[in-house]
Amino acid sequence: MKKFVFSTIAILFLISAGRVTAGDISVGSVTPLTGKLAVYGEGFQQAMLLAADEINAAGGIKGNSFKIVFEDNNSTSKGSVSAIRKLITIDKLPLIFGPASSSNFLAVCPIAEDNKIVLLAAESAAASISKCGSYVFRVFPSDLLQGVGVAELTKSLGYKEVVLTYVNNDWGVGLAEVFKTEFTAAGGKIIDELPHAEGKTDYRSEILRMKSQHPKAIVNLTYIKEGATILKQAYEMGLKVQWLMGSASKSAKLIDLAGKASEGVIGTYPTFSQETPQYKSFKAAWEKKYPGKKTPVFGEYNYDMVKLTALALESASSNSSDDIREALLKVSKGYIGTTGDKSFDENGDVNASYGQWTIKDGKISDYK
Amino acid sequence: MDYLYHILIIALIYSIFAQSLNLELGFTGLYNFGHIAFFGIGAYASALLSLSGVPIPVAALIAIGLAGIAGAFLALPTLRLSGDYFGIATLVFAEMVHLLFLNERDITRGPMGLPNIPRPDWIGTGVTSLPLLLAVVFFAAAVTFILLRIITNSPFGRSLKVIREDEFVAQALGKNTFLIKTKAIVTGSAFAGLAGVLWAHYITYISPSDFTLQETILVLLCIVLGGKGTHWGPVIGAFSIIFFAEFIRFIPIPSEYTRFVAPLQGMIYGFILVIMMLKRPQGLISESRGQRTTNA
Amino acid sequence: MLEIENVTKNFGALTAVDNVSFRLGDTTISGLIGPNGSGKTTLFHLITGFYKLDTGNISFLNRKIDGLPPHIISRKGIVRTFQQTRVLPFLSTLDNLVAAAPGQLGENILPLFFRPARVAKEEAENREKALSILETLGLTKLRSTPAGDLSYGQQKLLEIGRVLMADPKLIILDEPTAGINPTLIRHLVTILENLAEQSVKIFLIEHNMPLVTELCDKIFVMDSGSLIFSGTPAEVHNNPRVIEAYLGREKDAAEA
Amino acid sequence: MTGYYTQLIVNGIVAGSIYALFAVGLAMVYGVFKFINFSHGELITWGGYLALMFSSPPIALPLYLAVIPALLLTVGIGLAQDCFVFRPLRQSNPISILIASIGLSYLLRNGIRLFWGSDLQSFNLPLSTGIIFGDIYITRIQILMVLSALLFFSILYFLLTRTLLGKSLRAVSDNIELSSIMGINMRKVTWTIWILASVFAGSGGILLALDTSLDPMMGMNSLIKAFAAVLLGGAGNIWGALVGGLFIGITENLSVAFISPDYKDFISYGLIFILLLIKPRGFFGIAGGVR
Repeated sequence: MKKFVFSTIAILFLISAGRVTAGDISVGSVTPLTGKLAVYGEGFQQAMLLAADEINAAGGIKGNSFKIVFEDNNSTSKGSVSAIRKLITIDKLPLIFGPASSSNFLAVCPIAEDNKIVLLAAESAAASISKCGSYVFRVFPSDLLQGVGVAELTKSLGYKEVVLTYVNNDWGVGLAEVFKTEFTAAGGKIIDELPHAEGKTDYRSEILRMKSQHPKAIVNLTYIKEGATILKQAYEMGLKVQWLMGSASKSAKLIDLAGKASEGVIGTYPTFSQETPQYKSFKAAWEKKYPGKKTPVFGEYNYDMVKLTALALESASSNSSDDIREALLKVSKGYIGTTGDKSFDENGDVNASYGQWTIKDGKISDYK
Repeated sequence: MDYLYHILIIALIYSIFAQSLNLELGFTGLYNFGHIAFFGIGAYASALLSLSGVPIPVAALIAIGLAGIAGAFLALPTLRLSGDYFGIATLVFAEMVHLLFLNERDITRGPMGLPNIPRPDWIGTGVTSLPLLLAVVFFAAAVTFILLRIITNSPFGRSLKVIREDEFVAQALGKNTFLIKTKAIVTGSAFAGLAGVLWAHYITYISPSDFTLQETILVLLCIVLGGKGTHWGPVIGAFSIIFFAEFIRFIPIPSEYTRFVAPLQGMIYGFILVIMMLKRPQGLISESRGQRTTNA
Repeated sequence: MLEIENVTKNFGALTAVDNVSFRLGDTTISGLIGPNGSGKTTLFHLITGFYKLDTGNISFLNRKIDGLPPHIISRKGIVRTFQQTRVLPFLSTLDNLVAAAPGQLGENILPLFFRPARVAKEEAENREKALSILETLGLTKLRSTPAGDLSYGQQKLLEIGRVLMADPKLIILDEPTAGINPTLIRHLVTILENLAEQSVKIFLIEHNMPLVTELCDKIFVMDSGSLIFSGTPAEVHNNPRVIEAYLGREKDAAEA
Repeated sequence: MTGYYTQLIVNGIVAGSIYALFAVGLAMVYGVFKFINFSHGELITWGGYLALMFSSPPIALPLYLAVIPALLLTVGIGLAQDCFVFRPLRQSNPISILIASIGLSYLLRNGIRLFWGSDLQSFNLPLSTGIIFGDIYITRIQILMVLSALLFFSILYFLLTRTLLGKSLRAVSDNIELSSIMGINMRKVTWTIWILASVFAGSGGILLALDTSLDPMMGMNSLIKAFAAVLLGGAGNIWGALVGGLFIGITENLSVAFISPDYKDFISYGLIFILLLIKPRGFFGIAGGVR
């Protein structure tokens, strides 16, 4: 028994010793490569790797090559905690990209804060992340902004009464709360409100319940998978309404899955112009590295996060977390990435303007 | 070192959890597939109470008590059911508890989870707290081990085994099997609650997705691998599984293949379960057959 | 001491026990015989509470016992064995016996921690008693062998020993000698006769007629769920209905 | 509003007939071998994924042809389960078998993840509005689901009551020891059970995947409902599985009208719980007892 434990520990350290080679500048990433968020995790990883490749092609950081050490978190908070502990202690990395999904992110926040490790998020939107601490940054705007965005969209389209449905997880609930407050404050009415469970294949009862309220518009704050299933099944059941959605379902995959049922959906998303040189060069690089693959959800944010990190590492006076943190704040000021202005405010949040998207002729386009 | 502390803490918490299930599954032969519910109840109760200002030791004790009471709540109606039926009832019970965590948003904050769960001041929250935390968790695991050892080596433990081997015989010998099994479940649930309490205050953030059937399967694996119905079995099982899971992180795998790691790991776990049942159902350590099992 | 009144038990359309009434008076050893499927074992299950009866009453020492759960009936002093041996295979032979001791304080959790000395003392006494029973059974050498590894006959003996351990007033034995060799049968008979001298009542199902005749003071005969006769062994041997019940079956079996 | 309830009941029947297809295989295995096969859910998932594999490039068979190799392979998995795991364990204690089936389920489910990833997959069927009866919408696939369930149960009924094989199958589930003494070919019966269970599960899986989409957890999720159906119907009882499946499907769908849909599963679980307590041996109880 004892022998077993000690030999395992010995092996652990033996292997880890040779892990980060000299001459590398490494950062860590806790990424959902498996589990229920793996659908997204792979895309995040590809986007990050794309950015890393470009950084290395441009000569790396201070002459060293740049490397991202990925740790899988199995899409759970337990996995996230294990992964970040490993990255901090074994790999001794001063900067870590945090896990997707706000609940997993919130689980690692205190650890990063306690260890004074810079933690970056590219897609975790929960409003409470702003309060995580001074070492936590995100290149993705908080829910607060997005909820307001959807409420404004609904109003601007002239809908006074809507049915609200949202995916029953941290992200969906948080977003729905903001939307509700904003929408009702502006005189809107929510006829019925129903969460739908994450990851199911049959939402017909939920749709029926929405249908029984005869709404003109349904605000559906959900992910791709759930969103596509709902759109498809609603179409089959003859529910014809205006669907209003958030940013998490803005993906070509939604159209793949839901087909013509997705036609006419309108949604909001943290906007960034696709006409900027930054975006175009990202798009070109993506197509070169991953030919035939569509750009993943939040891929641009992950890309920006890595690019911004590289800039900070380059300008940081040392490789300590505190210096990186300082540098990050400094280089972010006025930094225009693929997804727009990434200047961090005092909470480590970025601002964003919300655009509107729609699906027309099987393609995502801007709604005007 | 922090990482090692972390793994040890997790492994110790799981060893408590595994030991508590072993009392039911290994010693009493109760197929409880809903054991994670009590882990969750312990974690949530202690977290909610301490967040609302109850001193942590008090919150922890109440949480352990609540997990035990919840155990009685499960046991009283379901123990009349025979083996497989009981298994399903417990599975369903755990799913219901999970749904309550998820949907009773006014109490549990639902899927948002409970962040910033406090720790006692003398432990603190910083990195320096890890060795102390490890000491606390080790103490809890040791106490669990000793208490469960006393319980299972006693005439009570023997009657648990009598029930496991043949419930009709137990009844014919005048044992109130219902009461004894209820006691086993209440005790097991309380210790699962203890594991949950430790978990909540260690991770400091809990959400319903931490308490799913997946975890029950993991802890089942710990028991089966180590040896069910033994004292050291679940402990060894928990350490093996947790260390194995962490060990995989250190196998250098090119990033394009990392997506295969977890499925392969899952397949290995499944394979181990099957092979253990085929080749060595008693686990790494086998329960001593015969001999004298009591020394109380 | 045991009274059975108008007891009936149905399984679906099948009536396993049909309006049976009798009483076990002061007879020391009583036997229950009858062809296979005549409802003997079902009647034993009814007496010991493993089956719930449909109609009728059962009382023991003038107290109603039907409707009580098996463990309560056992605690009132009716302790049984099973038709097929049911030892506890993983437990040692000795533990099989110690486990059967009634009313152990150590079977509750709290006394383990608050009155450990008392529990230990009680356990020692039970072990003492179990060892002496093992001695009687002639199984002393096998005391730490897992009971599952004993031979069939030894397991049967162990089951009897387990019953003795439980301080019974009435022992109910379901085919105690089935499948064991003649030497062990003699051993068993001695044990049962010794017991009878200690004013423990015995009620057994047995197919071995010479043995029943030798042991029992009174015999009850069942056929197709009904009690068809009761009397001394001699009376049973000469009763035409009993002979018919047995021979009829044998004739049917021969023709089949 | 009546349209609303009728629609809910229709949806319940559709869901229920699929639960029943899953449940009947479980019930047959339970009826004869007396254990709950946790890996039954993986037969469902594998059925769906294999059909997807054969109907998409590079093989790209038309769907109605892709079903054939998919079901054959599912049957192969079912038989392999028996051959390599359950047959060697037949004499073991029940808990070993149960744990082995949990392990097998985990192994097979992660196998799906390994080959196809955790991502959601779907058959790219042309989308159309359901057929309208009054104000009830029902899609062609849903009609196919109910019809298939009817067909499968009719075939099963014929098989069990009119053929020698069916009779020996029933005899075996009454008493496995006695049957082998009576000269029933156990190997043949065992094979039949696993083939039937796999075909039912696999077809159900394919239908479910056509109706919604595929993910590695689909089998496990439906399995809990199927368990419930088996238990409600009385373990080992095939008709009970049908009634139990429909009952669960209808109840959980109807419940949405009265309570929040988040509690849809809660209601069906709660119902299982309560019914188990009232009728610990299901609707069609089988006489059990001590021997």
